[in-house]
Amino acid sequence: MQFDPFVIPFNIGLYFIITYVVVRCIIWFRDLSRPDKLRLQRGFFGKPFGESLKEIFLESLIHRKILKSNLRLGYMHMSLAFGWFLLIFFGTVEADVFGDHHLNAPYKAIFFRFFNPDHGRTGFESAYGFLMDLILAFILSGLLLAVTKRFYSRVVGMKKTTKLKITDRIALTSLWMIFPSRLLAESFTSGAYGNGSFMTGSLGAWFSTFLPVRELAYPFWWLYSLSLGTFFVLLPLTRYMHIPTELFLIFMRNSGIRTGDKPGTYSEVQTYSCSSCGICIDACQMSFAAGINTMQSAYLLKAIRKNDDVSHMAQNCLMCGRCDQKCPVGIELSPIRMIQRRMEDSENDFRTVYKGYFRSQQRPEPVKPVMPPSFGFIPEAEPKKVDVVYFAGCMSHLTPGIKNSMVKILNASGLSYSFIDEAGGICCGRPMMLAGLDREARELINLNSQLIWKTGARTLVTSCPICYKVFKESYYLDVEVLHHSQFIGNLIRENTVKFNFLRKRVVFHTPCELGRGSGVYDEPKEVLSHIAKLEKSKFEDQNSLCCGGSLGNLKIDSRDRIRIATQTAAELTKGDPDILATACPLCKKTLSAVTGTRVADIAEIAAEALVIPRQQRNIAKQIRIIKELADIS
Amino acid sequence: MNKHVIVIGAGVAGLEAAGQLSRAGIDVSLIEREKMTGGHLNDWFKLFPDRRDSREVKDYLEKFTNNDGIKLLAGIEIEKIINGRGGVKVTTSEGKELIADALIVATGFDLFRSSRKEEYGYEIYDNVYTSADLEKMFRKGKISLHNGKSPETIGIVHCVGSRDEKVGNLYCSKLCCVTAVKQAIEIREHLPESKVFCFYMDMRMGGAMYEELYREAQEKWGVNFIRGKVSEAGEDINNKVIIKVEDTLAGRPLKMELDMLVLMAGMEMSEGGRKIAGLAGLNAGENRFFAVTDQHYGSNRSSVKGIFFAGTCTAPMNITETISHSRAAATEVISYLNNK
Amino acid sequence: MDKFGYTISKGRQIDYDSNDRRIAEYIYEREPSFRLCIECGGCSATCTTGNFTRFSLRELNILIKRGENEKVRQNIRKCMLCGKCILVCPRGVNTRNVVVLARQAFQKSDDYAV
Amino acid sequence: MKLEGKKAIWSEYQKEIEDDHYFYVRSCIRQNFFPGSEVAFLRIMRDVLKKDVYEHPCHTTCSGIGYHGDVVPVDTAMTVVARQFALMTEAGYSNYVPSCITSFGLYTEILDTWHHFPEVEERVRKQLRQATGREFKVPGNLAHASDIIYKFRKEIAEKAKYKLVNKETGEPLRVVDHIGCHYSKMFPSKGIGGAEYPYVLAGMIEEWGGETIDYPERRHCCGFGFRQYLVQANRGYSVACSKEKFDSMKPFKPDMIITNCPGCPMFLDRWQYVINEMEGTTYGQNGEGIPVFTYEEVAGLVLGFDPWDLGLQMHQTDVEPLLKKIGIDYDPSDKYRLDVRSEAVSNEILVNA
Repeated sequence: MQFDPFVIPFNIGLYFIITYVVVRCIIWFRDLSRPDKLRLQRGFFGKPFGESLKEIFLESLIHRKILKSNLRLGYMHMSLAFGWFLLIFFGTVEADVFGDHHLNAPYKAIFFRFFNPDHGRTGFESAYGFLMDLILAFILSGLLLAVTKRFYSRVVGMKKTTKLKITDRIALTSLWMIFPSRLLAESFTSGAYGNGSFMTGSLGAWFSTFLPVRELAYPFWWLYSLSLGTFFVLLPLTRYMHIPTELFLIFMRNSGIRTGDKPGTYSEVQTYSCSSCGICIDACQMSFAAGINTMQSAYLLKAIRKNDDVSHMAQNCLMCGRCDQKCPVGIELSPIRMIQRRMEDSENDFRTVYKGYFRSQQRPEPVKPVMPPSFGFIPEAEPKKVDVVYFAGCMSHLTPGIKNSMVKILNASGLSYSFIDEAGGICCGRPMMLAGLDREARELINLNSQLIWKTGARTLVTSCPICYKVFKESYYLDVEVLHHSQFIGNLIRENTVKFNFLRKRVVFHTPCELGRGSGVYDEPKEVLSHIAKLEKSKFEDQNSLCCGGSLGNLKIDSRDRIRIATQTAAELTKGDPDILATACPLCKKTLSAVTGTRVADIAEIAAEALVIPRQQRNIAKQIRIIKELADIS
Repeated sequence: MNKHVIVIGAGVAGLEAAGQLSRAGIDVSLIEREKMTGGHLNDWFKLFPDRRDSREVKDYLEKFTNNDGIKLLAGIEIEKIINGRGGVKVTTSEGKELIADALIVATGFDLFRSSRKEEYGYEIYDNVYTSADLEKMFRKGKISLHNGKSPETIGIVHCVGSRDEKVGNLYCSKLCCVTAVKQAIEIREHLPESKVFCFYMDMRMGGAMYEELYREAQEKWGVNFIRGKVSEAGEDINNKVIIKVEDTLAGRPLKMELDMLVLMAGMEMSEGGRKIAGLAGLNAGENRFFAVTDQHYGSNRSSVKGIFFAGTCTAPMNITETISHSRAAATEVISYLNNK
Repeated sequence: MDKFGYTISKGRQIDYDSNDRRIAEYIYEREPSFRLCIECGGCSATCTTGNFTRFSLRELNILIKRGENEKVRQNIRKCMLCGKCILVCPRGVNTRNVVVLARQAFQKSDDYAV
Repeated sequence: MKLEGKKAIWSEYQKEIEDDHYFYVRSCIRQNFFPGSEVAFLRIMRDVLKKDVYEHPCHTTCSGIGYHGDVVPVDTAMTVVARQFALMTEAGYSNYVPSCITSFGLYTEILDTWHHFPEVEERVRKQLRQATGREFKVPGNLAHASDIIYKFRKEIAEKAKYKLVNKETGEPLRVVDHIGCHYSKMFPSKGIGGAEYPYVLAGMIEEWGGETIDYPERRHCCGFGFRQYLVQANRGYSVACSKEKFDSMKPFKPDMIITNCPGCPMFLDRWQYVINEMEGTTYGQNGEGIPVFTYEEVAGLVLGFDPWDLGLQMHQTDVEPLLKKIGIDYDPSDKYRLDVRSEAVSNEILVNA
C-alpha cells in the first residue's frame, strides 16, 4: 500500500506550512537592513551556526531555560517539542529502514503503522516499536499536563495562564487531538493485527475485546491526519507560529542582530517567536503584587500580532525588565515595548482570518509635523570649569538626604567638582523617552550635553539611575559616566576617602534602571559590604524587584503603586535588617513610604560612615593652590 | 423626693439630655414648641457621612425618652422663667407652672433663611432650592424642578449664611461642606446623567470620614468642585439659573447655566433660643449663640446658676457632637444637683 | 474698527457652557485620577519646568477642566515629564499621564492641531 | 419667577419721601444727553402734580463724576456738596432731590460718612465757611427724582392718556428696567426695593400697564463705568458691558428699556448703534434697536406729552416703533423742527458763588 486518501489533509497542511514558513523567512530576510543582512549571512555560515544549532536543541527542543525556572512547565514544553521531534526523527528512520523504500514521502513516516500494519512483531522491529511507543507516551504525558494546565494552572506551577482567542482555541484543540488520535489509530490497528508494543499493543488488545477495532482504526487515521492538517494550516494564525519562527530568531540573535528603537524584521520575528508560555506574567509584579493581568509582555506581543490598539497596554508597564530576564526565548521585551510607545496610536483595524496569514506589519513611524522646540524657555548657563560634574537629578531634589550626602562625600574626595543642578536643573530626558517622546527627549539631552560639555569635566556622577541610564546610552559625551555608587566604589578602591565600618545589617535593593537597566549589580554591593554588614535577600541582582515608583509606567494608579511597593519592601525586610539600602532617590522615596524599616540610599550610608579627612582636605587645598599658581605661571 | 429637671427643646440635644437624666433617676419635663419631637432630624433624610436614615437616630433617641420618668409637653411655648432660691420656675403658654431643680436649654438652631441672600433669588427664581428642600425631595425619592422635570446640571452653593459678614454671620457652620458633598453624591445616585458642581470657598471637611466622602464624590461620582463664592444668580428665559462666580483657582470669572441651584443654608441661633435668652436672662456670645462660661471646660454652663446648655444652641455641631455635648450637659446637671 | 478708535473688548469670563470640554472628557475617561485634584499646587511648586518658566500644572489642570484649552495647548509641551509632581501629589493624581493625554488629545483634535 | 418673593423683598426696602417742596438739583450730563427729561420732570411736577419744586440757578456739579473718575478727592467733593446744601438751606428747603443717580449716590455716601464721622462733617463745614462763608443744614429728606415719580406713579396713572400696552395685541409691553449702579448698590436700604430687585422703576412700569423683565444680566452696569468710557483705551470695555446686557435680555424680546440714571440711557442707546456698526447686530425686533428712555420721558409719554417736546429726537436708537406700539399720536415731520417750545429760562439773577 503506497497511498490512501486520508493522508491528503496532512499533506496539504504540511506542504502549506513549509511553503508559508519559507516564503515568510525570505520576506523577513529581504526586509532586514543591509548591516543586519550581512550579520545574518556571516552568522549563518560562520561560527555562530554551531551555537545556534546548540541553542535550538537546548532551548527549542529541550527547553532548558523553562526547565530551570519551572520543572513541570519545562517538562510539559519539552515533552511536546522534544518528544514530537523524536517521534518525527525516529519515525522517518523507521520508515526508511523498515518501509518498502528508502527516502519516503513524509506521510509514510507519520502514518507508518497504517501503511505497515504487520510491522513490529520480531526482535529489533519490536524493540523499535517499543521506542516509538515510549516517545508517544512521553508526549502524551506532557499533553496531559498541558490540558490540565488549561483548566488548572497550578498543576504546572504557574499562577497565570494566557488567555486564548478563537483561532488559538481551534488550533489548540487540533494540537491536543494529534497525539491521542495517533494513539487510538495505532492502538486500533495494533488491536486488529494483534501486534504493537507495550502501549499501543496492550491498549489495542484491550479495545479489541469489546470494540470492532478493525473498522474503527481507519476513521482514527483520518482524524489523526485531519488534526495534523488543521494544525498546520492554522499555525500562522496562532501562537504556535513561534515553533518555526523561533528557529529563525535564534539564528538572527546569534548573528548579533538587536532590536533597536524602530520596528523592523527583528522585532517582528521576536513578536512571532513568543510561545505565550506565560513566564513573563509570573515574573511581573504588576501581576503578582497589584493583580493587573492585562498588559504583560505575552499579551502585548499577542496584541501586536493581532494588530490591536496597544498604546495603553504598552504604557502600562513599570519597565523594570524582569520579564526580559526571564523570557525563555530571549525576546527583548522592553525594547519592543518601547517601540510601541514611540508609535502613534494605531487605529484598531480588525483583522479577518484571511488577513491573518499576512504579516501584521507595523506601520513605519508616521512623520510628525514639524513642531517648534518645546524647551526654548530654558536659559543658557555658564558653568565653571571642573574635573567632576555632579548631576543629582530631579528626583534627588525630593530626597535632600542623598544630595547632601553626595556633597559631603565629594567635598571629602578633594576633587574639583560642580554640583551642576544644585538650584534645580533640566530633566535628563529619560522620562520623556519612556513616554515615547524621543524628539523632546533629544532636545533635553542636547541642552544638558551642552551644559556638561561647557564644564570641561572628565567625569559625570549622578545620583539617579534613571539619569545614569540615559547619560550612558543616549548622550554622546566624552566623559566617564558614573552612578554615585560606582563613584564611591572608586573612592574606596583608590583609598582616596576612608570609611568606617558601620555595625548595621543592610539589605540592598537593586534599582531596576541601575541593575537590569544598566548592568550595574556588583559595585553598589561592594561599597555596602565595605561599610556595613550586607545581607542577602531572596531577590538579588537580575531577580531584584521593582519598588513600584517607576517612571516607566504612565498608566498605573497610585494605589497599585503602593501595593507593589508594599510587597517589595516586605520581601526585602523579611530578615529584619537595620537598613533597607538602595541606590535611587525614587526607590528610596517609594519604599520609605511603605515600610517601618529605615530606607537609605547608599550615598547616605556612605556619608554616615565617612571619615572626615581633616588633614587631607587641607593638603588637597594647598595642592590646588599650588596647581593654580603653576597654571598662572 | 426625686429631683426634677426641665429640658427645653426636644431635638437631638434635648432628647439625649432627657434620656440621660431619666436613666440617672431624675424626673424630667421635656418641653417642645413643635407638636413632634426630633427637631431637625424630621427634615433630613440621610445623614452624613455614613448615609444612614435620620429616623434610625431619632428612634434611638426616642427609645430612651419614652418612659414615665419623662413628661413630654409638646406644642407648648414658654412664657416665663424665674430663677429663684427654690429652683427654676417655668410658666408655659397653657398657664401651667413647673418648678424644677435645674434647667437645660436645648433650643438648637434655625437654618439660615436663604431668602436673606437676595442675590441668589431663593423664593424668587423658580429653580433655586435649599439643602432642606433637597432633603424633602430625597425623602420623596424624586428630584424635580419647578416644571416637574429632572435637572441635568445642578449647582450647590456652600456657605450660604455662613462666613458672611453681609448677613452678620462671621462663623463657619461646619456642616454645610459635608452636607453639600453628601447631597451631591445623592443627586448623582438619583440622576446618573446629571452633572453636579459645588461652589466652595474652602472645603472644610474636618470630621471623621468627611475627607473620604469628598474623595469619593470626586472619584466615584465625578462631582465637580469650583472654588469661588457665587456672587449672583439670575434667571433666563428658559427658567434656567445663570450664576456668576470667580473660579479663583483659574483666576477668572466664570458664568454657568444651571437647571437647579441648591443653597447650603448655614446654622443660626434659633428664634426660640433667643426668646429663652430673653426670658431667663442668658447672654448671647459673639455669634449670637448662647455664651458659655468657658470654651474649654464650661461649654455646658451658663452664667445663670442652675441653667445649662446642650447642643447646637451654643455653636454649630453635628449630631455626634450634639449627643456628646448633651451627655456632658446631663453629667453637669447631675453633679450640680448632687452638690446643691 | 478704525472708525471708532476702539473695539468691543473680549471678556475674561469663562463661559463654561459654550467652552469645549472635550479635552477634559478625553482625560477623565482615560485617567480617572484627574478628578481627584484639589488644586493644592504641590505639583507646580516642585515642578522642574516651573523652575524656569511660569508653567503651572495646577493651573493647566483647572483650565482643561473649564475648557479654556488655548493656554493649555500653548504650554503643555513645556513639561519634561520628570515625574516629581507624582511624588508630591497628596491625592495620587497620575499627573504625568494627564500631561501625556492632554498632549495626545490636542494632537488628535483637529481644532487644536499643533 | 415667583412674584411673591419679590414683593416680600420690596416690602422690606421702602423709604420715606416727602410729598411736596423739593429742592431740585440738575445733573451735569443729562442736560446734554437728554435735555428734555429734566424739563419734563419739572413740567410733570409743577403743571401736572402741582408741586413746589425749587431750582437754584447757582447750583453746580456735585463733582461726583470727577470723584468716580478718580480726579476729585473726597474732601473737595464733600465741600462742593456742602455748598449745594447751603444753597438749599438758604432757599428755605430741606427736601433735596437730585436728578442724577451718581449725585444721589454721592450725597448718600457723604451723609452716611458724616453720620458715622461727625468730625468730618465739622471739617467740611469749616472748609465751606473758609471758602464761601456759607453755612448749611443737612437735608431733612434725600430722594432721587425717580423716587419722587415713583411716589406719584398712581397719580400719574390716573391722569394718563396712554398705557404701556401694545395697542394691537392688548398685551402689556415688555420693559427692561435698568437702575443706575449708584442708586442702591452702595446703600441698599436707601433705594426703593433694595439693591438686588429694585422696585423704583418696576413700580412705575407696573402702575402704567407694562410688564418688567427679569433677565440674568439685570444687575450688570450699563457700561459707563466712568473711566471705562472716559479713557478711550478702555472704551471697548464699556461697549462690551452693554453688549453683555443686550445679549442677555434679547431672548426676552423687550419692547423698551427704562433707566433712571444719566449715563445708562446714553450708553444703552448709543452703544446699540456702535455695536450695529461694528458687528451688524441689532437687539430689537425686525432688525431694529430697543428704544431706551428715561423715566421722565416715559412718564411724559404716558401723560400724553408730545414726543418731540420730550426730546426723543435726540435718541440714537429710533423710538418710533415704540410710539406706534403704544399708539401715541405724533407728527413725524415735527421730529427735526428747529423752534424750541420749552419754557423760558427763569430770570433769577446769577448770584456770585
